[in-house]
Amino acid sequence: MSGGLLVDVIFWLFAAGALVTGYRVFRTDSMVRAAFYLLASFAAVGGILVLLGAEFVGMVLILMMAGEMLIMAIVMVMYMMNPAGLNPMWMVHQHRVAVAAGVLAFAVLAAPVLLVDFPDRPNPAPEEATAQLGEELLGDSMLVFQTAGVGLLSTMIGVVVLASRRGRYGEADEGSSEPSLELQDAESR
Amino acid sequence: MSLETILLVAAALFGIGVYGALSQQSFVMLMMGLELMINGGILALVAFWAFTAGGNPQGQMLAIVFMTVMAVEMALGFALITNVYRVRRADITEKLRRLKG
Amino acid sequence: MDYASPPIALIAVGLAMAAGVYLIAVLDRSIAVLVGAGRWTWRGAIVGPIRSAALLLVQRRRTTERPDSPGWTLAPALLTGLAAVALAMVPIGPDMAAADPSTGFVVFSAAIVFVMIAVFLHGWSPNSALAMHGAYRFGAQALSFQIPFLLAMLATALPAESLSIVDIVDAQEPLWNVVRQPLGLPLYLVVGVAVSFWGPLNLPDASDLAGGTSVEDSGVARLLWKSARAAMLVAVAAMGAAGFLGGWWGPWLPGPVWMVIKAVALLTLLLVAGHLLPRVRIQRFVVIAWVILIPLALVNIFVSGALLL
Amino acid sequence: MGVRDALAHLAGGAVAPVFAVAGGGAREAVAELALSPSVELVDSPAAASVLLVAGFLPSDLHTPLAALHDAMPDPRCTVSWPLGSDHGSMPLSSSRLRIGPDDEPVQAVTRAYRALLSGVVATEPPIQPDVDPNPWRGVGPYGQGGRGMTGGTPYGRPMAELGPDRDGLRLDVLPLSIGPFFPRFPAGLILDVVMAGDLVIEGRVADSPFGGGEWRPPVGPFVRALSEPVPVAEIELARARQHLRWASDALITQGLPAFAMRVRRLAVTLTPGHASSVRALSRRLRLLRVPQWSGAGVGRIAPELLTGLALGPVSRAAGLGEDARAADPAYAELGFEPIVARDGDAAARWDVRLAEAAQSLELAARARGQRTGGVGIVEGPRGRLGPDDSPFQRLQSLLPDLLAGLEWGDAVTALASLDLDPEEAGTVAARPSRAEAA
Amino acid sequence: MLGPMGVTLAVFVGSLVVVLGLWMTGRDPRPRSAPESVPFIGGRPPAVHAWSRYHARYHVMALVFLAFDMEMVYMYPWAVVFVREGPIAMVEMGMFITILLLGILYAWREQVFEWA
Repeated sequence: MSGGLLVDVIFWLFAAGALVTGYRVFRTDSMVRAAFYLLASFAAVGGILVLLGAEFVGMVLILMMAGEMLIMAIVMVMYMMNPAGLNPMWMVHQHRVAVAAGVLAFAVLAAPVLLVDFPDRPNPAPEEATAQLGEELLGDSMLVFQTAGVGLLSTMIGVVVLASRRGRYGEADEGSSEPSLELQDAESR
Repeated sequence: MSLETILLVAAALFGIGVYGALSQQSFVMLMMGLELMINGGILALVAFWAFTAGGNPQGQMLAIVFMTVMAVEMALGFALITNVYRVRRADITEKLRRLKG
Repeated sequence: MDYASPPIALIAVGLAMAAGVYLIAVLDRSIAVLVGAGRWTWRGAIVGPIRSAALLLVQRRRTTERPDSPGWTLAPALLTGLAAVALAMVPIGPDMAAADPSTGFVVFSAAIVFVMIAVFLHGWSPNSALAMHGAYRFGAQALSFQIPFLLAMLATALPAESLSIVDIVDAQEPLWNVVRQPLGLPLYLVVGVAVSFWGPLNLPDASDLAGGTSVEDSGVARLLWKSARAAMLVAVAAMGAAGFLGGWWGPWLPGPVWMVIKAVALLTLLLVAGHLLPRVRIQRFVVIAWVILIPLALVNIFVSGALLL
Repeated sequence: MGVRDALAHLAGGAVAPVFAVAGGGAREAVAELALSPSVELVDSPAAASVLLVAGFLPSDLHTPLAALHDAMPDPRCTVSWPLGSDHGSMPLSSSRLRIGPDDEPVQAVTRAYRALLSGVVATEPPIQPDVDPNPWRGVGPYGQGGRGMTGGTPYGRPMAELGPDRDGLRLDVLPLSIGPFFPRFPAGLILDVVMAGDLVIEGRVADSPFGGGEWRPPVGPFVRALSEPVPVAEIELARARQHLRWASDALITQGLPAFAMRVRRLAVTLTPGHASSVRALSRRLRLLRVPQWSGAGVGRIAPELLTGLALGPVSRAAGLGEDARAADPAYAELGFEPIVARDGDAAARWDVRLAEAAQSLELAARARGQRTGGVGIVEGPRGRLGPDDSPFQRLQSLLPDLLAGLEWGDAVTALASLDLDPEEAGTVAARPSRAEAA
Repeated sequence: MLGPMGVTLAVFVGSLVVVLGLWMTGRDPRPRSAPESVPFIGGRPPAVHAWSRYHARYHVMALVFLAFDMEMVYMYPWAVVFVREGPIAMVEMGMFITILLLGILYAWREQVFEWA
């Protein structure tokens, strides 16, 4: 995609959006908001990908993340105490270490970027990027493609075995420990 | 918009993800950190593809594989969380520790 | 790679949406009168929707005790925005598209998929039990209809060898997809009703939940949600006309006229079905979608693919 | 303000959105009112501009009525429609409009609505005092009223607590008290449920607020038949009408409001000659798969549980031929045979009711002055009716088992298929002496 | 200037802004008294907040969806080149989909699509 001021402005808006919403994920009490902030972050990154000429990958990222983040919201609401953040909460540990690690990760990744000289304008995006991808899929990357299929199948089976109660091997929580009674008392208090 | 700036943004996303993954107590929030790291990874990957390897579809292919990995990770992660909650009724790391004692 | 300038595109899509929403209001009332053996009047059917909209603009907007206000505000706006994007992808003539990116089909799919975010947000935000049940019910509905919907639409991209909607319509010149893929349109309509949560698949806003996700909406909030929902139905019907009924292809009349006629015909069909078919149980819909609709959509793809070779 | 005035003027001609509370003896009248094209009954007070309070409301329901009123958005007004009962003690605002016995109800409601929109009648102030459900302002570390993670009453209400579940996941359960003015249930029906997700894990219907002896109901053919002989033609017509009214309400529950209007129109104008229209309606509903889609396998009650309960169509749908009419010589003369289905679920109840409606019309058409009743027991549209013995009370004990484990939509379908009528509890409780005398 | 995707973005943002503007025209929604904002469940006040650890009965189905949905990503590019590549495309995607359908079959057998 050709350069120009407008492209730059939109890029910075997307970039700022991705970073701010990415940060807000960990700064909100409501689990639904956290999941949807993450979705917004993904959508902004998808927008940048489209700007870069990877139209298909960008749009597919946005498309896939909608479903995944809805499921994330549903699962988070299921298992988090106080899922909507009616009482403000602060569920972090080793906070300082985490901040330091985050900054360190950023620094380590950013340093080479600033040191190495990169080409400063994108190559023109190929006309038929999607078709090329399809040919790649059926040609050279055929193995990757089929492996993904098997991987997804095993994921589906694994998910069903792990998450579902009913199953060939009896109920999943059979013989589960009962320390929850204390926990319940603690919670109801 | 240059490769440097995009990679900086990607690095920042990755950094936030590392912070989230390390600091959050709850399993699900921890996974959000992982997701954010992968998000940065995809961005950097496609940026490289666009600036240096234009025309080569393998960059896009890799991005798609990243997405698949992310989906698999999430599905299995959530299934594990469900299983742990079902069996031990714990949703945060501290509780697991408490339950041991 | 056809597109209008942004302001013109925005105005055109906005006008199309407004006209479509009004048309739905008129048609829906008329069909309701017909089905209900009532008396049809100009005042009721033509002016009625405008008057009802005026009432909602005058009415106060209510909130609940502790809502997620930004989410509640965003939901109808998001749904309208998605409907606008989906509609912008639909060309009404060979070179009359608001926007026709080479991945227009994926953009349309993304807009459809995001509907679940808007509806979930709308039901979750008011912190009201009935609304929340609606939101979660739509979660199940959306996760079930998404794959069959995308698969049913994807079959239309096979003959076109492209993900651009203009190409998809162009490829139907010799033979409309409704003939080429006889399973496609029925599948598309079933899941299309689910996408726009209308009629038998209006599960999130169902009457057994006293209005479901919109139970707490009043005033302008109700108006915007209702119109956003109708706009989504317009987009679904328009895409159905473009993807399966040959879009602008047709004898005697100019292309855009054909396009509008086909879209309105599909719209009428959907609205009539909405007044005749009972609500589907959510549990049954989930099983049907996974066990019947997905395999059928795959059969549709592979059979129509085999015929192409 | 010019725009707003213009909009208000335009809105004055709109279909009036009415939230109707159909109290004792007012259900038929309100259903008929809804047939008018200038009135629309809405499902939630948030959507309403007019609160219509019709018929008698026992004092237990006055507080929920006030809550309903206060939950309506401005502009709002109340129209009271006593229909012969006394509305004196109700907590309605004093400016309320009233429909007298000589007024045309539709006109009165639309007139009130227009006056409201044009500003002639001011919007009504709240009835209840401005008090939080629980004190919370300024309490707790953030002033939100909560304590710790899930404790306290943030923003006025506590949070839900964990409960056991059939899936083995201990997640929160929501105790909900649905009613007494839930639009899908008859007014006065209060359903106390505990829900885990959208699943009812515990449910029971509270005692009828009409049963307290406060209510002096209007006398219909079935109640009259308890103490004196009544023409079969009259009683059978009333039965067919009730079955059609039920069908109309059930259609609204299944998301078919327009079709429901058609059935309601038929119910209002019903004569013994309409048997073939009812059969045609039944065929059409079956063609559209209304009973099967919504009701197949939903709300099934085993015949063993129903034996002896004489719950009318509910019993007969489960294969029990219990019908007080079968033993009546007047009916034997007309060739009466009870209609029975096998499945015992909501779909079977649809079939039985529609078939019975047509059968009743045929009986009414065939009847030549036969009379029935006067023996203290009568087969009502919902089953055996006797002094202090209403189908509502007999059904109540079956409901917890029936509701447990149903998804919410199915639970509503199941309850609707039973045709619960809290008013009936009051009807028979109020006149034991006369029935005994007979 | 930005091509069709720019127009799409403009349409999206434009309609979003218009609807948000309309929303703002609503009169001040601050409740006049506490009972005015009680959520509706039929007339009685709810005992607890609706927001809770909501048991989504279809959570296993949602996770199966998460994995199965990925197939769409591969199908889009496949559909574009299908006619060009001919039978080989048919066979490869046939294998891929068959593998995934086994997963659905298994999930169905384990009653994942029923309410837990």
